[in-house]
Amino acid sequence: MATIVVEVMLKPEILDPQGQAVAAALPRLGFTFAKAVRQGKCFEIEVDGTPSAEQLSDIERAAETLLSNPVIETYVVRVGA
Amino acid sequence: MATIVVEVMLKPEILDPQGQAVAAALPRLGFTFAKAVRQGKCFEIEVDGTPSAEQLSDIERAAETLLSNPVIETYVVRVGA
Amino acid sequence: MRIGVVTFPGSLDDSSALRAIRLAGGTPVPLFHASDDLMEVEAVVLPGGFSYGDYLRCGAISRFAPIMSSIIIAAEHGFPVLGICNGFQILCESHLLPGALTRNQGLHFVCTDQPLTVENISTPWTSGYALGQRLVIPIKNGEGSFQASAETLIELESEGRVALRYADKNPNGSKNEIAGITNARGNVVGVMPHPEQAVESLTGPSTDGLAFFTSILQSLVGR
Amino acid sequence: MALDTVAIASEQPNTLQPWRELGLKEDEYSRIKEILGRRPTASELAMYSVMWSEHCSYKSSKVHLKQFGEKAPHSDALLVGIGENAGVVDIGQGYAVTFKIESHNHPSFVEPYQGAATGVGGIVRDILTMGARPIAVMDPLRFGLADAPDTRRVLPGIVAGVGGYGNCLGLPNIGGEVVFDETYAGNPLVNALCVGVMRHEDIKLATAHGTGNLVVLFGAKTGGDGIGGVSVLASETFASGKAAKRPSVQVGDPFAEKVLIECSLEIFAEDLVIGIQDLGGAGLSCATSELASAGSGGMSIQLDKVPLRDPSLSPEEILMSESQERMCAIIEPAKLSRFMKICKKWDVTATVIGEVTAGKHLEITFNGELIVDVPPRTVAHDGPVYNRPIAKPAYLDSLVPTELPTLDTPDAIKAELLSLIAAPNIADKSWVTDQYDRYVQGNSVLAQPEDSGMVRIDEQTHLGVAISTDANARWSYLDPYNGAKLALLESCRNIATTGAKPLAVTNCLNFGSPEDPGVMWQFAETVRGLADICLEMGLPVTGGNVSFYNQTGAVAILPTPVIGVLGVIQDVRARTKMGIPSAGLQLIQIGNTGDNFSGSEWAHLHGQMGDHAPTPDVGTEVRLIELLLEAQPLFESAHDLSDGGLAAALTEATLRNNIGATIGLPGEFIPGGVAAALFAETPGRVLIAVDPINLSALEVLAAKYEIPLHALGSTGGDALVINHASISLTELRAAYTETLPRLFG
Ligand SMILES: Nc1ncnc2c1ncn2[C@@H]1O[C@H](COP(=O)(O)OP(=O)(O)O)[C@@H](O)[C@H]1O
Ligand SMILES: [Mg+2]
Repeated sequence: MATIVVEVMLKPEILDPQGQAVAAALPRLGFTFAKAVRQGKCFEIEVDGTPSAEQLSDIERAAETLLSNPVIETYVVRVGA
Repeated sequence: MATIVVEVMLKPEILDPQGQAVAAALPRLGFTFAKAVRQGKCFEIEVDGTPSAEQLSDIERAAETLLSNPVIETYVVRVGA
Repeated sequence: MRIGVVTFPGSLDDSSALRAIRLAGGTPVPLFHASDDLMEVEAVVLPGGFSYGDYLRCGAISRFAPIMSSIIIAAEHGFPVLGICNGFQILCESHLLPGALTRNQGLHFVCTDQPLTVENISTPWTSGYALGQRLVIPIKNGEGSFQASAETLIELESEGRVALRYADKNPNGSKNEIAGITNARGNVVGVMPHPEQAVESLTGPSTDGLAFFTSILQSLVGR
Repeated sequence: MALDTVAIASEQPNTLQPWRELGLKEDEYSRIKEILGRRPTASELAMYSVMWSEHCSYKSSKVHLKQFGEKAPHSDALLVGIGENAGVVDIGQGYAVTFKIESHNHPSFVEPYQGAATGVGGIVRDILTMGARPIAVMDPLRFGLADAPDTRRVLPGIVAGVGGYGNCLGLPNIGGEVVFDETYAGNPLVNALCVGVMRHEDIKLATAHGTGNLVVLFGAKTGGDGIGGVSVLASETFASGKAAKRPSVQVGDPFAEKVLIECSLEIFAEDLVIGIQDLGGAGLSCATSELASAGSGGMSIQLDKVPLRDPSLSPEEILMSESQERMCAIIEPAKLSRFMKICKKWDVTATVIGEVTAGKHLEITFNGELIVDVPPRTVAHDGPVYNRPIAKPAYLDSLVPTELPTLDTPDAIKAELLSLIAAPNIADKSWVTDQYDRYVQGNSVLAQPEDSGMVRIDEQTHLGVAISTDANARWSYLDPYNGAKLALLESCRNIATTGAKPLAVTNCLNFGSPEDPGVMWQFAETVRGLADICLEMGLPVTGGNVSFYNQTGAVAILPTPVIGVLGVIQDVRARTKMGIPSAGLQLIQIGNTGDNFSGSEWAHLHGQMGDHAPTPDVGTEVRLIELLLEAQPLFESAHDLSDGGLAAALTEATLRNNIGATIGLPGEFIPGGVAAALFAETPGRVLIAVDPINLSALEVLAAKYEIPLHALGSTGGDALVINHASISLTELRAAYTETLPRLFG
């Protein structure tokens, strides 16, 4: 069994109020490390065994059509543990 | 400049209606690869230069106290590109 | 009797909570998140809304407001606090109450007239109700599904700390139909339904919410 | 790219400019050159192109809309009329109310959630800009067929967006519409209405005067949102294949808007602004040119002072950006520090970006270089005006009358009624409206599914306002002149049914392409009808919005003039609700039923459109409204008859409190028989429940106003019984409530 992770982030030019809220809250708690924060979604998808090439291309398509909205978002697919 | 990614997922025992909705939608679109789906959040945090050990421990603390709620969530910190 | 209502950036039901206190016969006192001054109030309401836009997690950012540091200290010494909806979420994030409120099972914001039963009348906020009394009070939230670990749920149930329970239908997937809980001491209560929106028959589905506000005034008098 | 300055524009007159790509026509570009006496700079071109777009300049509609001024009835209530961000009316006791509808149609098709959310955000800022506290919103919506796959993408997103933004602002949603028709596939309509209240003395206007006064931009930082959205998107048909025409979507931040509202209201309360304008379509181009144009004319702006979210934006892009949650104020220098303090309290970014000057030009510099030097009026108000060709469309000659079954048996009555009330246009809408907070602020006296939304304005005096929005696009398709009149009359009737007196009108006119003479005819007829009916009813039009290009290929949407009527009620405690409250009451239909099946939902269910809209009977409608207002204390409930006719009204009135009714329909007296009695959509009718002891008093009043009453039957029981057809309330409820959840989850 493998876990595929799809990370969906807002495109850099799109306003990200959630990320901004986090970026504003961090220094109030004394955390000064962040220059910028963006917040996105991530999906952990479990598949049986090692994903086949066909499955991976299916996952790409699902990421593009269902999991993200290409008008405002980008995505990355990672094969995890 | 480096990007730190913090992934926050609901604990397995906590109801995840969003993940369930995705899991239900995939087969309707003809995608059959997923055995299970969970949906979480991810934060991309930009830091100046390579993060120091101290910064990394700060990030851990931020992930634990602000970015996630340990009552219902777990988190992973990854240092990206 | 001075009862405070905290306005965080993004609080929405603060004016309604102030009105409810007034209608119950108390003196409503607006408090602002950025000050740690409790203005000599004798109890405090954390109202509903979307403080800080509910970004990150509901209540996660408000919990760090200056006023909350005063409230947390006072609450640990028995000061009465009622958190309504977003206020309940803030109380959970502050660890004054256990558990957490998560995305509704149906994934939608739900605004409806919700039947409830009163399960604990020993708190200063619920003493005016009868045990098992049935209420109809609006709920309106997107993240009202109460979740907690199995041990916490056992603890809440065995200690009788469930204050309100959804009747007829569970609107959001809350564990054990929990709509409101109290801390062990009973002074801190969090509820998802909005009693401040059920204080006038003209504008609410009932006046069933008013007793939250008359209860606290009675309890303070009797102290 | 090098900065295109005024100096360069003068020196290099022959530089090729992308005016065509920006949506300008050749003659429009020539006119700009004529106005300036040189070619425009890139920034000036950007400004003119957005401000002269259909969306901002009303170039196709202006010649028609001026009828609202020409035919305007005299109204003592009108404090601010058409031309400002929103009109303002006096409702007595020193209170003024402002309300307006706007469309956000195309963006909501592209990105349903954000499109709808920012639509709500935009109209709320328009209301705030007048100096008012926003107190409620409404959302008239139109979608493609309910079972079409794309509707399943578009509708949930739009509903979540309307709710997501409005709920987070703490504005109760007190009404709206959800209507399905195939012409809206690809062209969903998202119209958003906001109403606000203020004291008379607090009214603010969008004007810049007083040399030396400061121009302050406050609210969110400026990013690349919706660049070109206004000119490109709203001026041309959206063709899905042409990716380049897609706008960069605007994303809303309702939390930022909520703090902006609180911050602005505190600023207004201390009387710190001379003039104020929100940044909506065309962003800073619009706000600066409109403020300057409405004032003395002179303004200088340092564009490099604008706080940016995206530092790579060019000056043209900064001018065109439609980033949300921004406002622009004109303030006296002496009041700046107090202004800034309030902004700081609410954590709102505020920046002085310029000042009012003694000149007559709007001058904009970027890093010290002059990039815009224009007479602001030519940008904001003297845009092109088109008298577009008009032709009565051919479809009107091939309409055929309806041919519908008669209802002779109880089984037929039952089957037809159950299928009608389960039709998506009639079925229960709580799947949608339960996603909206109707309680917040604690002043919602009535909200959906009541006939109008009603909000308490004053807790001591019980003064309130009611609002209803209506459109009947099928009637407008059959007869746009009368369709507009009927929509307004229905809105007024909805207001009066709840006990309020109609006072003022706003509208949102949603149409296909103005370049199609048939569409333009529909539009012209609609405006003529609306202006006429407003004059006849003595109601001022306080503002509105026009949305063109709602069409896919050659197919335009049904002409959809959404009319909003505002009413006043002196004592909200006296309002009438639509649900039957108890058993043992008499059910009465006020008004006569005719054979009006054309455009009805029942005809639609049978695949028919029919051939004509009802002819409005304004005299009778006026007397009906007077009767409703005077007889209101005698009603236990009252419900307007509209879509779905008596059948729908009975269903809604019985299910509301789960109290049944038994009625007899004397079909032989009605043209069209029992079918008409149940399903015809004759205007001018109301279903009421009265206590038998009040009956004779009601009859006296009805006789006085010459309005017919028809006894239908009585209330009680757990079924709706119509002429031997008995439908249990359980069965009725299932049919009525299951449709939307089944379709949308
Ligand atoms: N259909 C209409 N009926 C009446 N007034 C209208 C209509 N359409 C637009 N207007 C008025 O024209 C003016 C300009 O409208 P608009 O550009 O939409 O304003 P804003 O830029 O504030 O959104 C406003 O005062 C608006 O009320
Ligand atoms: Mg405006």
